Amino acid sequence: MISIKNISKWYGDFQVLTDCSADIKKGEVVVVCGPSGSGKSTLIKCVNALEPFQKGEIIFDGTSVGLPDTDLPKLRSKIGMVFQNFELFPHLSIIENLMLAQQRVLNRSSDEARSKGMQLLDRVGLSAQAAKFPGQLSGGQQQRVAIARALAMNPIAMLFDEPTSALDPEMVNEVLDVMTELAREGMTMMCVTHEMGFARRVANRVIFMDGGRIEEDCSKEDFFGTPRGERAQHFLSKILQH
Amino acid sequence: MISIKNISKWYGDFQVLTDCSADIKKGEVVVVCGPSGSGKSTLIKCVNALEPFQKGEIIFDGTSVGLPDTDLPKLRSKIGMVFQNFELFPHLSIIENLMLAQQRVLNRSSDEARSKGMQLLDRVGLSAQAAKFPGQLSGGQQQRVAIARALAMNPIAMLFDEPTSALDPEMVNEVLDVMTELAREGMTMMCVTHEMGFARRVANRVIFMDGGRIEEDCSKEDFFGTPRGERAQHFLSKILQH
Amino acid sequence: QELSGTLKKIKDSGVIVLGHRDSSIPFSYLANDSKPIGYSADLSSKIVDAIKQELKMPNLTVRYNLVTSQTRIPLVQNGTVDFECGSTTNNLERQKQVAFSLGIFEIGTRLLVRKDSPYKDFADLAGKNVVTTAGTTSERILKKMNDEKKMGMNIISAKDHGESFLMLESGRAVAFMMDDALLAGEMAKAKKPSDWAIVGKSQSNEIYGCMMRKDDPAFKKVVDNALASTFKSGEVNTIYKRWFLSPVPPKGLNLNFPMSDELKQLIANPTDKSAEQM
Amino acid sequence: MNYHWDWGVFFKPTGIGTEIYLHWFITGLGWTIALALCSWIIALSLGTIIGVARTLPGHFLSRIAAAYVALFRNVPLLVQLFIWYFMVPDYLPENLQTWFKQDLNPATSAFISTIICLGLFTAARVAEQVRTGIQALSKGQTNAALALGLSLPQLYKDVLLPQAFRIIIPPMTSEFLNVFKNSSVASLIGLMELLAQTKQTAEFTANLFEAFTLATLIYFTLNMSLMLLMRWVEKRVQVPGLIALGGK
Amino acid sequence: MDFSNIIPALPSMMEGLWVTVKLTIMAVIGGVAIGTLLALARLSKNSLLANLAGFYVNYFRSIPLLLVITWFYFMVPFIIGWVTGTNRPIGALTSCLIAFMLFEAAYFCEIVRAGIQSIGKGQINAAYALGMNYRQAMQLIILPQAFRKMMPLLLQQSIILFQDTSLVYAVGIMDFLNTARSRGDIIGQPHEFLLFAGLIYFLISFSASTLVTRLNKRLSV
Ligand SMILES: Nc1ncnc2c1ncn2[C@@H]1O[C@H](COP(=O)(O)OP(=O)(O)OP(=O)(O)O)[C@@H](O)[C@H]1O
Ligand SMILES: Nc1ncnc2c1ncn2[C@@H]1O[C@H](COP(=O)(O)OP(=O)(O)OP(=O)(O)O)[C@@H](O)[C@H]1O
Ligand SMILES: N[C@@H](CCC(=O)O)C(=O)O
Ligand SMILES: [Mg+2]
Ligand SMILES: [Mg+2]
Repeated sequence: MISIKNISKWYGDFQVLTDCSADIKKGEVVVVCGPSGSGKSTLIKCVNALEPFQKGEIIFDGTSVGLPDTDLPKLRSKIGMVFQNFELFPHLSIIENLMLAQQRVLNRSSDEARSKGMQLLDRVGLSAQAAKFPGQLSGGQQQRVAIARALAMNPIAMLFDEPTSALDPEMVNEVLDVMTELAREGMTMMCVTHEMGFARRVANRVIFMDGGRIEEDCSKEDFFGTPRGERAQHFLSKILQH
Repeated sequence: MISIKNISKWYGDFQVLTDCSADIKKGEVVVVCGPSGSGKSTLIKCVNALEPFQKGEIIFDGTSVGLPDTDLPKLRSKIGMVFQNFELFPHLSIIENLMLAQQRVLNRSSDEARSKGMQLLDRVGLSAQAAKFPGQLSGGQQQRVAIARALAMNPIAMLFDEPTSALDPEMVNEVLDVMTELAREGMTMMCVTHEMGFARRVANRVIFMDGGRIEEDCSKEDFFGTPRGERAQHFLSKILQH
Repeated sequence: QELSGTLKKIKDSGVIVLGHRDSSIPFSYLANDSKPIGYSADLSSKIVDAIKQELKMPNLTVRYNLVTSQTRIPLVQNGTVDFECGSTTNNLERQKQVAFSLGIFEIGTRLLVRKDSPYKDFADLAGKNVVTTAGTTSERILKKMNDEKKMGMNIISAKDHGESFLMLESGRAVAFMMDDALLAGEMAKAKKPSDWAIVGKSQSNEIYGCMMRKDDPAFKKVVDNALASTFKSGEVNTIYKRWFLSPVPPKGLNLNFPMSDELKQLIANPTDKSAEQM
Repeated sequence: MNYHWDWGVFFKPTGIGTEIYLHWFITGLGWTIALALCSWIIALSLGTIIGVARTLPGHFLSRIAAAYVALFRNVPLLVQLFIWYFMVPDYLPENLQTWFKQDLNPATSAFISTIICLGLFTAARVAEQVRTGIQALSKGQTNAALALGLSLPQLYKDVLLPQAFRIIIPPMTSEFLNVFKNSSVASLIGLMELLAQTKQTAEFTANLFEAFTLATLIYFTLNMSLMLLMRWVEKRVQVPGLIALGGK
Repeated sequence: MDFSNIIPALPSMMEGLWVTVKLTIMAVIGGVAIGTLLALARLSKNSLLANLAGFYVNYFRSIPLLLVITWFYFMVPFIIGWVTGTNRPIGALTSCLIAFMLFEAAYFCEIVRAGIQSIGKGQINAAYALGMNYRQAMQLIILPQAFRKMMPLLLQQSIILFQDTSLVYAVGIMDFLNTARSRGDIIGQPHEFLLFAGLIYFLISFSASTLVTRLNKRLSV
């Protein structure tokens, strides 16, 4: 479903991504990890063209992402994305956050958008908060709303960029639970996260990045089991300490 | 030398200090500790009249601090003070920091002030940095300069308000060493600090404050040895954990 | 016949914009509300009536636009106002930029001074502060005189006649050079008119006209005809009497400024020539 | 439209003496610069005093300073100018009045009125900047200076103001530029500064496009050069190792 | 001083005040609209557009408003005449209004730009990720938030603009100040009318800025 082929990207002179390739099949859950600055966020943003790239190709659901004539809004509406800092729209109420793109992008009627929205809020356990504003919710609640907002577009794949790293520890699980459930239901997912427990539980594959390169791309069993490259080992030992 | 008699102080309705009394003799080193917000900084600032107080009296070297006709600049120039955030003057070079008050307050000539300044910088091991600006020094170095700046006025007593708590751990000792040496030479000192090692090594007495009151005022042996009030015990146990 | 130029513009937009002054007493000035009054203002209503008739537009909207001595010519040129009737001198230099109607008044440029002051003529003004209004013929005459005769006057160019008079009244200048009729108008407004006197030898004789855009003969013809018939019917004498020989707002003072022979001459034989051309 | 373009107009004689129109612009620019610099000196010194007064907590001077700022910031500059030029002189004592109105060259008296007006007007804005700058400094700096025995005036002169002024160089630059632009109001009381000369040239020559284009160019160049000058000043007074002084 | 003569002049002064207020409101609306477009241009990836907008802002910020007013007063009717080829009457007020809008747009542009930049990149990414296009993201997500943040600054600038409208005196538009001056002059009491005008300006802009300060405090908590 997502096929990343030899992507390279530069910021000015600085190369952030070097020749990255990966394939994510329908229904697969892939966890991306690696040290800070290794290019994880950049890679995942390339998938829905939030960041342009200079070399290589990304094919999503049969469409090449980087071509100038690609209908980006349409493509992006098929890919849900969840950000580290939630990025709810603070000037809109929770339910309006869920309705806006449905109405403007998918041209759903207000009633349709609202019932879809309420249904998803229900699913993440927040239907009671529909009329509140994002600023009135805890971080964990906001992130669940953000997931619901992405799901409201009926995406065929989801991207997560460290969805739990801005949360207080006691809220991490409520978000991971929602994600786990989503994975169980067969959603195609690409998650940047350092939550190795989550990776162990639900990932099919783990991609390890360092210095802009994909250093490892293997099944979860291989990643946590057999010996690997030195840097990945070092990284894992540091992560698992906690 | 410093005699604090029944001081009370309010910020609006809020009472910060309640009936505090203490006596510090010439050559004594007194450590003040207590939980955050207990009024330690406020008390120490009352001594050189940086904070006014509404009730009680403080006599420093025979002069009553709170009277309206006290010559405050003269009084203050006899009391050196060192702050948590160093408070060097960032627009002046290190040596100018040391010279400014000597020239303006003590009317020393520029040469005299400079040679005194260099001598003190030498003493704190920083004569090589004389021409630099505060922003170019590490925290530990800045704090040593701040001590030198206070000493340049030939104070007869020194006040320290958590001089090491804004420092990275590896720099704490370089500052404590300077303070220890100072104490050994017989300087009268009143130090707000949580460095219990320092207190054990050089203090004559320890004052424990809580909720704006002086809860304990006893010799260092008593403070660290025999049982005391419940709150002081609790505080000490938390402090000594680290 | 096909309309063109200003007439077409007025017809198309249904609006005519008149340029007026705010302190050219008693020609065109504001006294109590935002509609200008005065001798020239009355003549412009005659012109407007004629235009209404010509265009068969009895409900033509009339808009007023305040102009100053400095702004009036560009504003006529650039179309902000359609014609201006105030206290504007018709001269050759201005004819290069705008067109003038038949002459409507004739003046001489003189001085206003305090009655008890020692200044009786231009020659007395050497080294003194003298005020005049920016953008007027008097300003140029005064500057030229100052330069040529090396008089060392300090010339203040005020924004309008009201401000010029304020300078004189508050003692910043010892004399105010301007058209004699306008000086009489300023006196009529003064706190004590009897304190002031118009003195000095007239430095130039000038004929006022209404200004409009150049090269628009159709419009000029309507304007000129309207004036000519007002002159011929003698109606102009009533208007003259109203503004120069009766009490006028705001103070209700009478200017007592009888019609000069030159003006009588002008009314008898209307012309759009400037004084220099006669 | 009957408009006669003529870019050579600036080199034509004005008809008064031997001047050409370009001379008018140069004289005008001279007045503009003189006005701005004199007003700025007033604004900077008075503004600093008022700004400092506003930071004296609870002091009655602080109230007076606040009232000053409120008054001078909420009345249009032009109204203030008219008051200083048309009104205030009438209330001077008799002999001073005669001197001001009659003995002084009218250009000089208009100049004096304008720099007082513009100086006091800008002082209110400068005061706000100075206050912001001082308040951006930590309370600790004040404590440290006082603890060393510095007096209140010494505290401001040696410790607070040198730091505050460095912080507020960018907003002060724009106030400085504003003085140049605002000095054009002097044209409305007959002072022949740049804008007045432009208008007069436009009126005399009937080439108003050319006149105004030249004036715009002069102002633009003046502004850009002053901006570069202030950048240079900012660099000159930069303290090494102090990057984010303003960020405190 | 005798202020009693002001009372009969009040109706015409109100007319003048109305001109001032009208001018302020329309200039603010136009200025903010143009300023927003300029801000978007300044922030656009198209460097030609960004530079042009940058030049525009620098240009208008370096010349005096009074010069712009005077120049536009003479120029606008010419330009409109040339462009449209017709002779539609352009009132003096319209010329001034255009001058104010174009001039203030440069100042509003900087405020709006700062406002937009204060909204994190994450918000626009989130909007894009939901499939919105640039226009939708700006209109629905970024601008509503940006305007909320910059409201106090916009209002402050509008108060300055309110005071600056008095400069139309230079071209003889009968706004509040000019009416007061002209009335005072004809009655022979220029001082009284001038002080009265100053007082009214003060009351209006002082109460407006007090309100803005309150709003500012409310928004910052
Ligand atoms: N707009 C930008 N301009 C220049 N460099 C950038 C930009 N954005 C990111 N970078 C650089 O690109 C590199 C990769 O950034 P990226 O955000 O993808 O890392 P990451 O793996 O997501 O790190 P983290 O775990 O901290 O989120 C970093 O070195 C970063 O400094
Ligand atoms: N300017 C002020 N206005 C009102 N209350 C104040 C002010 N300064 C301090 N306080 C309050 O006074 C109390 C004592 O403050 P103080 O700074 O003396 O505590 P402290 O013991 O030094 O604490 P810390 O260890 O955090 O430095 C605190 O509750 C504080 O909130
Ligand atoms: N008649 C003179 C002065 C009158 C005026 O400007 O009002 C002129 O046209 O220049
Ligand atoms: Mg990242
Ligand atoms: Mg403290």
